[in-house]
Amino acid sequence: MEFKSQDFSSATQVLTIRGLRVGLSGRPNATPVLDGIDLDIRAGETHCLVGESGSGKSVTSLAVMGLLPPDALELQGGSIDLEGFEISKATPTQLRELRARRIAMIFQEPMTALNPVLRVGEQIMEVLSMHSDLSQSEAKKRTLDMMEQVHLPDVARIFSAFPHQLSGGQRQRIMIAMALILDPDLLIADEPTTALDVTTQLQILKLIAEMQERHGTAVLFITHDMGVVAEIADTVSVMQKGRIVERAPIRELLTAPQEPYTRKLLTAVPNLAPRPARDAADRQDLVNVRGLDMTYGGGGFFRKTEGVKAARDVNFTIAPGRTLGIVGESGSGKSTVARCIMRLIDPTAGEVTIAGTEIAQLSRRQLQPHRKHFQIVFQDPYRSLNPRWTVARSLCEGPINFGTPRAEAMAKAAELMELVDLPRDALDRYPHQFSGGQRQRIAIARAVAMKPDLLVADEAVSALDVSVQAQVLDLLDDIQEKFGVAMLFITHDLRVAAQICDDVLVMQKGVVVEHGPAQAVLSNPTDTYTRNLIEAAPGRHWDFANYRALDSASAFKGATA
Amino acid sequence: MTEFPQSRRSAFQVLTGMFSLPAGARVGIGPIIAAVILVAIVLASVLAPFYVPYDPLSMNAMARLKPPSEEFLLGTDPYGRDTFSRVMTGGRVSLLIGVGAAVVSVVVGLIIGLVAGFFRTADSIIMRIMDSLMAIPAILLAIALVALNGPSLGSVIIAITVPEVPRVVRLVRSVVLSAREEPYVEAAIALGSSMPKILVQHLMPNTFAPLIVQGTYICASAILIEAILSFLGAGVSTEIPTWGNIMAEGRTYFQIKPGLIFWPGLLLSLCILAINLLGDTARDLLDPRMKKREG
Amino acid sequence: AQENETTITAVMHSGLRVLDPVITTAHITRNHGYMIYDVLTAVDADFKPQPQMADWTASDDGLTYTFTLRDGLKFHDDAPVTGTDAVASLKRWGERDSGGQMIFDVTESLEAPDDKTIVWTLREPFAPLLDVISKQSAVPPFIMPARVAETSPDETITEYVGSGPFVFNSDEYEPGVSVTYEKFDDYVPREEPVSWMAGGKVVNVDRVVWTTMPDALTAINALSAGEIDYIEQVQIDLLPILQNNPDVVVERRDELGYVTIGRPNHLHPPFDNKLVRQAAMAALDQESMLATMQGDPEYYKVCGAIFGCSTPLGDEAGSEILTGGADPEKAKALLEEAGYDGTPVVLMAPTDVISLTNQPVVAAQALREAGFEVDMQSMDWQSVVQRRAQQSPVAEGGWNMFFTNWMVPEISDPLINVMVNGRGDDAWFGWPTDPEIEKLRADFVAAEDDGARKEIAQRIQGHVMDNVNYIMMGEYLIPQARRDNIKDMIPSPVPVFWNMTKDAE
Amino acid sequence: MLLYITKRVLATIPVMLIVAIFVFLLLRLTPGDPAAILAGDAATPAQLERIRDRLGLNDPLLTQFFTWMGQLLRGDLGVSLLSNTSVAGMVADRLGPTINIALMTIVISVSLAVPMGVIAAWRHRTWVDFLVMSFSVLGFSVPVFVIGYILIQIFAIELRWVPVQGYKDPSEGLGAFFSRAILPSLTLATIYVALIARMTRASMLEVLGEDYIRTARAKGVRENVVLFRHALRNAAVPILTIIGTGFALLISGVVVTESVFNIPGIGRLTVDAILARDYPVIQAMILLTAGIYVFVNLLVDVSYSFFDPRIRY
Ligand SMILES: Nc1ncnc2c1ncn2[C@@H]1O[C@H](COP(=O)(O)OP(=O)(O)OP(=O)(O)O)[C@@H](O)[C@H]1O
Ligand SMILES: Nc1ncnc2c1ncn2[C@@H]1O[C@H](COP(=O)(O)OP(=O)(O)OP(=O)(O)O)[C@@H](O)[C@H]1O
Ligand SMILES: [Mg+2]
Ligand SMILES: [Mg+2]
Repeated sequence: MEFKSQDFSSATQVLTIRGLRVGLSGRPNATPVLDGIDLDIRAGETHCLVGESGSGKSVTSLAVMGLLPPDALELQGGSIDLEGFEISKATPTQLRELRARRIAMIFQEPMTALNPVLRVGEQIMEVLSMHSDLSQSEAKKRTLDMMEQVHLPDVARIFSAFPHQLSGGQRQRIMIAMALILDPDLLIADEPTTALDVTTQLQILKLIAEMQERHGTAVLFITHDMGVVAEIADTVSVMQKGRIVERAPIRELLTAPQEPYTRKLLTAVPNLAPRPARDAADRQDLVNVRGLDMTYGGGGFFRKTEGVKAARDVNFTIAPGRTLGIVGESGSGKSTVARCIMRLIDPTAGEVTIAGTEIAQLSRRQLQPHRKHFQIVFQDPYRSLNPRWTVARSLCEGPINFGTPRAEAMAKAAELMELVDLPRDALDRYPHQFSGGQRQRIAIARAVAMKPDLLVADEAVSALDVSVQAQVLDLLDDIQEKFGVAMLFITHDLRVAAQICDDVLVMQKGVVVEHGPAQAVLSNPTDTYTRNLIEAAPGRHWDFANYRALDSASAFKGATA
Repeated sequence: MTEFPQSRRSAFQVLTGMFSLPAGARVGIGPIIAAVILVAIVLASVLAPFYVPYDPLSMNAMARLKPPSEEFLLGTDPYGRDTFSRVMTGGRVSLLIGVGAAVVSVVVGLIIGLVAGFFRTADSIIMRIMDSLMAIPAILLAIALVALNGPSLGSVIIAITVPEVPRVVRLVRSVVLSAREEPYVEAAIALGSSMPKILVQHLMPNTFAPLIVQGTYICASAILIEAILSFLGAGVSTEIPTWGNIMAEGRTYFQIKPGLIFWPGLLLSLCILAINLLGDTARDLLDPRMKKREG
Repeated sequence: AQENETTITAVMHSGLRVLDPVITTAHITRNHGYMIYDVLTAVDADFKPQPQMADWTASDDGLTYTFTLRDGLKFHDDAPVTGTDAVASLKRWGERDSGGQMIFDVTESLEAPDDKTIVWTLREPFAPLLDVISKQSAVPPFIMPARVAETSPDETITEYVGSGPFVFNSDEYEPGVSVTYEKFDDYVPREEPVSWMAGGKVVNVDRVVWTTMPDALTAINALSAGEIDYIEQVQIDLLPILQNNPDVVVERRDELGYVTIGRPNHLHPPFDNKLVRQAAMAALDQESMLATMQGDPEYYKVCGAIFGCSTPLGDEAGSEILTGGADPEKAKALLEEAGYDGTPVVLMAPTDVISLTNQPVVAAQALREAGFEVDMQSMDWQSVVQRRAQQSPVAEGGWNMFFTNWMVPEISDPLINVMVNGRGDDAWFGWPTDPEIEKLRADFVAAEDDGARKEIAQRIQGHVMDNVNYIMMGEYLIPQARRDNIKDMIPSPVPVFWNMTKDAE
Repeated sequence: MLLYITKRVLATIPVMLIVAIFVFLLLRLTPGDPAAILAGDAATPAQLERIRDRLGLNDPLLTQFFTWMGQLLRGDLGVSLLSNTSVAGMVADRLGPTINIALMTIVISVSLAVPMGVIAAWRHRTWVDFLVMSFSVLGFSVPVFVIGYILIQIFAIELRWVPVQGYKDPSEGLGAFFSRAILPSLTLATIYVALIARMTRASMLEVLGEDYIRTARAKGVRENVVLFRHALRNAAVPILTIIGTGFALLISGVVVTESVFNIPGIGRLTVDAILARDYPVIQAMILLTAGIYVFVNLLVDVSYSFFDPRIRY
């Protein structure tokens, strides 16, 4: 695999951070959030910041922007020097001058970072009107230009569109256009692609690289996707608990990591190569889905509307003890299929047979007794747990509904906590008192408590950083082994799919485009869409866990390089 | 009074949260002073019969409109009744009206709102009726109702409650409708919980926090509406002193004897100030952004 | 409005809503009637009937009255006033007014033989006829065009044309808020000097605007600031605000004033028992009630005369129980004697009429002190009006007692004073069945001369004090206030706007 | 959009119908007898009975109701029982003052309250916030008539800047109108300001925590632009909502204010009519105010999409 290996020693130093300390406002004695950060970035360099969730990556970037939330966080020491200008001592007016012109930032969430009530064109133009004296028409021309440069289609239309009228990738590009329009010396990008599917991600990464080439911009890139790091970084800093634990050029870091934490992080990155499929059990298929169709909306009182065809003619079966993965771009209908199978929504047409019962057409009341046979782990574990309920209460809810006495259910809950490797006393705590990974495990425990025959996991690990993700995947594997449940696993992360699935189903625009054993589909895709998807996976030629490149044989076979 | 930040805390946490403040939320001394003032006024009103020097109803035609003196601490009203005794006693009824109206409208509104949020078929009928009740101006309805039943305490409370109920219903219903989309409700469905159980155990607690704020608002405005009703001659009978009817009776003496309006007005304002401040504090504390974002 | 026009802006005691002065007894409508209509005869300050639109002659047997209209009388629509108009007007009035009804009960015929003459023929003599048709309250017989007067007396008229000194401006009329009158240029006043409702009604201003101000304090402030010229009734307690203002004059133009009375319901316990009624009378005390209502002793008068203390028939005999202070002991004794069993007295207390809010409150306290159980029920005046007409038992929406006020001229003799009517169900609310008083009233009508009438009036006074048909609670006066550039307002129980002038300020 | 408006307008029909039935029943159950009021103190029962007959008050309730509905459908609001003048005419005379005062109140309230709320949210938990909030709460906790008296005392009596009372139509001169309308509007505005300022603050607090506000700051946008261009528009929907629902409060306040300042508006007309049991007037007035309320809130709902492009109908 090719890494970037440009030498920056002659380039000018753009950002110099020394001994940066950030702590909670008004509480100088509490453990600081950032504890002595040092960081250097030179012109044209891409510096990646990786590390566990909550280690202080975003806070670092906000400190550089001078945008720490004043009633929560404050600068407690150190210096931030931008080409000779000390940011930590700047007045609000100086900071305002600096922003956009000298430093620009792309925020993590393009969905929420754009003002929903202003046209996106205006939002870009605003930067110009604040910091330059271009006339209205010149500014507009410049803006349209910039929008062209970020490869937005149909710029005239998009200029006057509102954010909600654009796709996620388009919105992200608006953010980038906004950040780059004044040729800043420093660009900070905070997880700009996490929410996007790989194909869109690829476009955006290319775009930043192009810009960098043109303007010689220094880039601080924050991400937890090691694949992305491998593709774009010149140098990497690894953060843990408010400190930078290791800092090295990319090749060095990936081939010879020094710190134990770095090693742990890299080892946890799942391999893109599918694991061998388990033996297909002879047992009868547990789940049988035939001709599933789901159309949202439609109807309407005054006139018939079209409706969204979110799933069309989906067919598959799952045998006990096996895992079927559904992958595909965002909005392709993955969750829709899961929710239909769970009967959280009523499919428009088709059959869903689970453990011998046709459930697609049952009334809610008739369905009730069958609910315990199939359970779901939702994408967002935090919001799927009632924040007012203790963990114990959440865990007991299902069993009590099906007649288990409270005491017995409590005893069961305690056992389950052990199974998912959480302390028993955690039963009396509330969801907000757990970390994301722990909550995910609670959600899994809750589903397992029902002893289901089918477990549906909808993007159950996509929000977690790789080390936690690995834990959760192991847990699922264990459970499957212990109870022999069938599993439907939805994800957009091909690495995860490769590690956990026996069979894979690829969806695009509501239609199944490819379906087969994981080995076959991921290593030997026949459909163009699947192929594009796999090609776009960043860092797919590197075996992170073993600090070496994948030889072409063990990389996806058939994947065109 | 329709949009409230939705909270992830229980009412109990809110109440206790006022005393043990969550990290990052600095409440300041204001609400504490407010609580002290409110408790003081409530106690003073409730205990009034035990310490006021005169029967608040006892008239003395020879001692009309006397200025404050040692004999009459705050002077006397046009009937020669002791203003101090009346104002202190009046607090009981005013506060009763406030609390009564708040409790009744919140409870009734909560029940109707839950039903409306739950039964889709009943929803449109209930909401049409609620819209209609809401469209009838409160004061006019109150006058009409008071004319119907006579200005008793009960009818004043009912008159104030009827137009408030639809607002509570709307609030509860909107909370129920949006909370219904929460993944944990879907999770409960998946776990086989019945709809009534979900409604009561999962959805209802979400309404408590905004209802506290709404309740304090109703409480405050009920005391004021009673004053306005008295001004229009449709309030509680003058045999029962309330801050509202003391002020209404005293209104013509505004320039001659401002004390008749000033003292009950002062207590009323302090009370409403305190109630509102506490309600606002509850709302601020309920703002999800006030909490540290855990996880 | 043109330059140099003089406009008087007056705040009246109530809004004008009903424009038919015959259908209603409301004072504001009567006042309106005096603005735009004229009357055949009117009383002067000595309670004597005087010619106004017409002179009269009476036959010696007292059976025929002949009225002759004076010259120059004209309606606002330019039509001359004729005998036919007067006859139609009198007939309509006769259907509504109780005094009028009595006359028509004995009327043989009422005709207009020619344009100027009206002949009224009776079957039997009715001595007080002129007094009745000259009365200035509550329903004087205003003369309207015949076409208007032909409206059924149960329906309100819809055309407001009179022959009085002012013209009603229908464009600027806002019911309940304001009404505008303009000087009627063709009005020919009588030659005699003005005296009460009689004499020459000379108009010296161009426009009179009546408004109402629901808030008494606002009216006072508006007068102080010179935004209005005149307030018809000023609350006594607010007088201090005006006292320091040199531009404002506070005065009394009506020395007769008003009475306030309590009326027990004679149909139901406990007030169906005379002793209990007497106990209530003993328990109540005029002084403290009047003091609470008015505050300033200059504006009230303890008075036990049921026909008023300053009227020809007024006599205070037997009223010490009311005028001499409360006597709870005596009341208790009477209750004991009556065997009062604690039946609560339902006392209706209006909340929205300022002049009526105090009495029940004071009475409730006094009655309680004397051992009565009192259930004071607050309600708006309209509920009182509705409920006092209910004859049903108290438990079924009836009542025991209420208070109201009258102008003294409205109670000043046994024919006008509705409370001394003793005809049971046909009597006024409270419905006493009292043959004795009916006999006295018949005697009164039949009485030959003033001396005899006075004597009968005294007997009625004594009877009412014993039987407690109603409880006289005393007289009070209401001051008026004006800017001092308003001059020559004449004293009169009805506020009138002729004769007065307005200087530029 | 048009479809939405049509739908909403259609939806008001049942609402108004319920209001109509409700008001009708309420009135007929309320004690009071317009005939007795008409006839005054000294009328005999027989006379009252005849008047009641004439007024149609002795007809069966259902007949009365359908007569009234029939009239309504023909656009006829009936005739006042007391003054015998057409209700439509009375309403027309009285609507102007109330609407003008109400509009002025809304303008004053919004232009005071919104900046107050914005600044309080911006300077959250500082003395500015405390001051603004205390002031607005105070405005909320003093009865309207007291505020009216105080304003009259200061501005009309002590300073003599404006008349004590009264109303002049703008057509009689803007100066005359404003000098008389300003105090009542301010009086009414106190509650409204309190309400709107509180909602603005709450809504702004929410919005100021949003990511796009941080984005705007990251662009180096000036603070006032951040507040008024970026934040306020996003905070607009709940503020508009409160302006709409608070309108009910305004109507209540109008009743009192019109009394204190002697303004011949519909508030007083309604109260007077209720106290006099002038049924046709009360019915018309309550329907009218309910209609205005519904209309204002329809307006508010429609205006949402002006402020928030995500809301489309
Ligand atoms: N507004 C805040 N108030 C208090 N603490 C905060 C605030 N923002 C962040 N923190 C704390 O600072 C620490 C670092 O947070 P930061 O957002 O920088 O993490 P991160 O490395 O970006 O994590 P992630 O990968 O999950 O985005 C965390 O422990 C977090 O709890
Ligand atoms: N309740 C709904 N009403 C209307 N359309 C919906 C609804 N839910 C989803 N859709 C649409 O259905 C399509 C499929 O949505 P779905 O949530 O199944 O996608 P997904 O594959 O799970 O995507 P992601 O990876 O982003 O979660 C999308 O176009 C979405 O916009
Ligand atoms: Mg982060
Ligand atoms: Mg999904």
